[in-house]
Amino acid sequence: SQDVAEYALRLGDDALILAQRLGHWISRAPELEEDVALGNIALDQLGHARSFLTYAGSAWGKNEDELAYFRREPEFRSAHLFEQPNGDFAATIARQFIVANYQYRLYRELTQSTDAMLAAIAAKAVKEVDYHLDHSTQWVLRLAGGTEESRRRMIAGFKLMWPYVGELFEDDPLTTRLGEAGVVPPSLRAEFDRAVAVVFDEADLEIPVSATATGGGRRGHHSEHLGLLLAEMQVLAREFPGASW
Amino acid sequence: SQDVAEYALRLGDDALILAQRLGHWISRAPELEEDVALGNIALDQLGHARSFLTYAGSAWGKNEDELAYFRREPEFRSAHLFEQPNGDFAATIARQFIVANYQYRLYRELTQSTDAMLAAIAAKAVKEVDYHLDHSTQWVLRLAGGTEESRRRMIAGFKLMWPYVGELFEDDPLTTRLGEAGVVPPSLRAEFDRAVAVVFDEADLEIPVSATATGGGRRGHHSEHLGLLLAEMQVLAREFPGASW
Amino acid sequence: AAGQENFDRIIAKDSRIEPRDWMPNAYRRSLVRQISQHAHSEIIGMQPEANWISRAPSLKRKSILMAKVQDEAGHGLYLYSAAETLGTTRDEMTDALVAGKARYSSIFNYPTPTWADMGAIGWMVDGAAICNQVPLCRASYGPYGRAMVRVCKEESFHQRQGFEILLELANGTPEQRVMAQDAVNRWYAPSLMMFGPPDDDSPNSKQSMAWNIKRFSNDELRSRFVGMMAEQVKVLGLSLPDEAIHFNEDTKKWDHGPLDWDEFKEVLAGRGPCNAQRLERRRSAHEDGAWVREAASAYAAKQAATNAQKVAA
Amino acid sequence: AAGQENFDRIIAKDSRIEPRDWMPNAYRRSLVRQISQHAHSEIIGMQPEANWISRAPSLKRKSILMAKVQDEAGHGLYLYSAAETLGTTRDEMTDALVAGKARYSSIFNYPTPTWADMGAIGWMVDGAAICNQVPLCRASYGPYGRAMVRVCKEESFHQRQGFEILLELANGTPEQRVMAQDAVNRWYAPSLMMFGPPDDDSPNSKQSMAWNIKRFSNDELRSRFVGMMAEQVKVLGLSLPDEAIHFNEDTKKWDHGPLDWDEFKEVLAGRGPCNAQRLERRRSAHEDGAWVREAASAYAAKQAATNAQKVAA
Repeated sequence: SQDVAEYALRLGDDALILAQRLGHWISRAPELEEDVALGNIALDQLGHARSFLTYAGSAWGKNEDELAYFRREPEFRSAHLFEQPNGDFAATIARQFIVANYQYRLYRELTQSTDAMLAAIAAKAVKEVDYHLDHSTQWVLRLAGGTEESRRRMIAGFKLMWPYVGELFEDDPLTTRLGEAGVVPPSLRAEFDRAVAVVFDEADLEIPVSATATGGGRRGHHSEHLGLLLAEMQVLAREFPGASW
Repeated sequence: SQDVAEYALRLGDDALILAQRLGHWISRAPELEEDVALGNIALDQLGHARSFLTYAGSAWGKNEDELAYFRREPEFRSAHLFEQPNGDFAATIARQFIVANYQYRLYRELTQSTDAMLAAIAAKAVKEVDYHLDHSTQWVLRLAGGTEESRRRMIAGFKLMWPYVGELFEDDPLTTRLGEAGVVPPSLRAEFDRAVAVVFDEADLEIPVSATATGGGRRGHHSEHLGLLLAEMQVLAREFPGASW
Repeated sequence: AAGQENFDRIIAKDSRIEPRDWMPNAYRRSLVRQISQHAHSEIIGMQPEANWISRAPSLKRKSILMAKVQDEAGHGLYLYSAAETLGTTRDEMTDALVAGKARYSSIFNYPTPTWADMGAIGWMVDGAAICNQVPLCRASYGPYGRAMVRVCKEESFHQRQGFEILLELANGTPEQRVMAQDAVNRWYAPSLMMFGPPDDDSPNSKQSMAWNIKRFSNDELRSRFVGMMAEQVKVLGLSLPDEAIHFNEDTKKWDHGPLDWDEFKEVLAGRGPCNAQRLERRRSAHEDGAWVREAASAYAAKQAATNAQKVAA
Repeated sequence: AAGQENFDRIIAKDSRIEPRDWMPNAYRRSLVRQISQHAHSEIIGMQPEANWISRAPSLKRKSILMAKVQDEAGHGLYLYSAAETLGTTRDEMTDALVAGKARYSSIFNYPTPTWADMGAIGWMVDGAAICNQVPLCRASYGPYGRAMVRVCKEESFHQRQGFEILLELANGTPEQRVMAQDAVNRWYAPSLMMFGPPDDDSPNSKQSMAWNIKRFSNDELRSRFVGMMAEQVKVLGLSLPDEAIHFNEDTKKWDHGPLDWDEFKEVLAGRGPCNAQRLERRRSAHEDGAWVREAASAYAAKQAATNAQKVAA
């Protein structure tokens, strides 16, 4: 249905934009093992994006590339968190930790979707995100418990990303309409908070006191970062419309 | 003539790409005075670019915007130095110092061009570049003579930019053909070296020992940075071809 | 007491207080708050427009936009200087801003997703700013009033440029027209809210007016602005997203539809779309630049010492 | 002397030297130089391709490219490990690279201005690398040979992907075809020069062959590669920018036109288009990441101490 397609588009855009961000680390990571690890995570996210976008596009007669390369900014449905710039490694880890905690619970619920395709994509994705969760958790512990500098940066990273947490759990008519086919975002919040609290407790971190930013990504209102990201991502495809690669 | 147009295109592209780089500092400079100063320099360079491009375009029936927004990377004629990323403030100052020393002498010679239009554009530009030269010189002295950190960064900045100095003074058939209408780049080198040496001497800096990079900008072979810069610069204009703004 | 009398006399004859004059502490504090808030707004206000410098769709527009954002840095400089005459340093004010303790105009917490926003900000946001600021040219505090004269002159130039951007879009392709209307729709209510809360909910206004800092009430200025917009939007061939706008023959003022003051308060409280981003960007520019400022001071100190030695020798 | 005899015996029967075996210092030094240079090449070689990850023109290509560049990091890891078995640490090797004291394959000092370069690098550069590396799977030093087996398997996969990119472009729009041919033109000579200087100008080759590290001479490998390219380019429907290529019936080898060894030496000496950029990028990634590596060690040390305490308690 149109609703399912629109929902898949949201999940696909989140993953696509994140993959684009993470891809930037490849060849620039703090150690080779992280070039590999962040590359893996980027690849996983890109894979999820392709599955969700292909499914969404099937409702509109569009393929994944038409959706990724030939939509304009207001047609994207990503949440602002995914659009945030990488910052330093700690900021990237903060974003990853939040994303993985969110996506893990989201996809786990989604495996129960009455929509067989969404359930199938989620079932594959949740296994991979389980690793992302572990990866980011380990780094949160390391950075928070490493040196004075790494701890300062880890705290700053979370401060930077926290304003964009709220949007992930916002409800809107679509998810209500979807019922058992989708996941109602607010239903994930309590467990997200609990899981984050466990790690923050071990890392001796506190939830940042920062106001929640107004989101709007699901309605096509994006952070100012998305336009620049799309300019780069789409440049070649748009220069040769209709070409195949 | 075609040769004069091609020559104007080179100068215009250098100035355009530099303006694009410098424009990024506006709202991000280390102090408000520098938001203003770097903004001024960016505006001056953009002004020179517009004059040169308009003149170049007149030979081909194209306006400045057609040249700036609708050429592809290999059609640009900028030298690699202008394309280098801003880096930190010291790297930007290093690039500025080299550029200003080069452009000041270039434009001063060009005021004698047998091509009246080139001479006129250069006459206006040289006065403005005189200020750019003073601005960057003052900062080189301040950063080299300021704190230990600023000195370290100033040295690193010059090390970063120095490989791209050589290309500025390379000759090719075009400048030879132009004769008195243009300026033969190698003729500027001795005075450039002398002027740089005076400041480096006062700042107690040494010419970096770094190999000269192969350039090729004048033949359309660019650094890998240019493609990304153009993707951003041209994105909106290309999204609405034929629109007026 | 002699100071207070002199101050009252100057205010009464609508003349100007200068930095060396005695003034009540509350007047000084109120001015520092207002002027620094205004300066911060200029500085933070650079960001939504700087967002489009690299992508401006023609070289002419790029040049105008660069100059405009650069002017805003200049305005910030005048205004910080004016505030410094009241005994607060720019560093103190900047630290307060960067720490998230100082206010700036909430309007700059909205994003600029399209090029048309450059037009809407110029026409509407700068337009509202001018309505607010023109009367401030006569503010009782001399340095503030004089800074505002310079600021206002440039702002009206900026407003005209914004209008031109919209006019070009409105007369452009259908897509450009949609882009223009969308930007006008998004900036309309926020720009009206720039005049501050309704008069019956604006506690500081009264004292400010008594001191001849503020000259007109929030609602008066807002009404004047709505009238201006309502006329000019016709020239653009666009519309304002408020069907309630009309000239009220009874009050001789322009009325407008209700505004969502809850949203205003949310944004003011830091929960707007871009509050975190704006503050973070200012903070990081300031922190990244610390070593440059330190180098400049260290160098100046060394030069001063050398010069002193030369003089002594 | 027993060590030398044993070593000579192993080499003579073309068997493998393992880390604990005695080996001549010159053999060890030569291997460390070769393996670390190879590892550095994998790491620096990530950059020209990483340049297009963000702009890959389809999601499938983006995914393949990401995986490829990531594989190169993996190859670097295997190879550094192999070199570490010879008693040099990864940190030492990395420091030498970052300080500009270590070599890496000169080919990565050329830029990747277009998407077709992703095809040309895969097809030609990886193709040349495979010709070089397949014989290295039998290198006399065990850990190196085994690392090369893994590397070669992935490289041939990469080569096929590069070929596919070019094939798609060659069969695409006229502009795409031009883009493909241009990339092939630019990478042809540099990829031939990857095999090193001509045999009569390659001082280290002989010893390397005597030690069963190298199995074929530079010119032999180059000729084999040219033949492969000459066949495959027909499938692409493109051409190689060298009219002198032909199969020499006398020598039973492929001949090619003269190469510009002066350019090769210039690039080797650091004066290529991207040497400074590649090194700077590696240096800054390494330096920017120092705090992360320090944090990881500090955390590991703390954890170890805590665990030791637990065990002791």
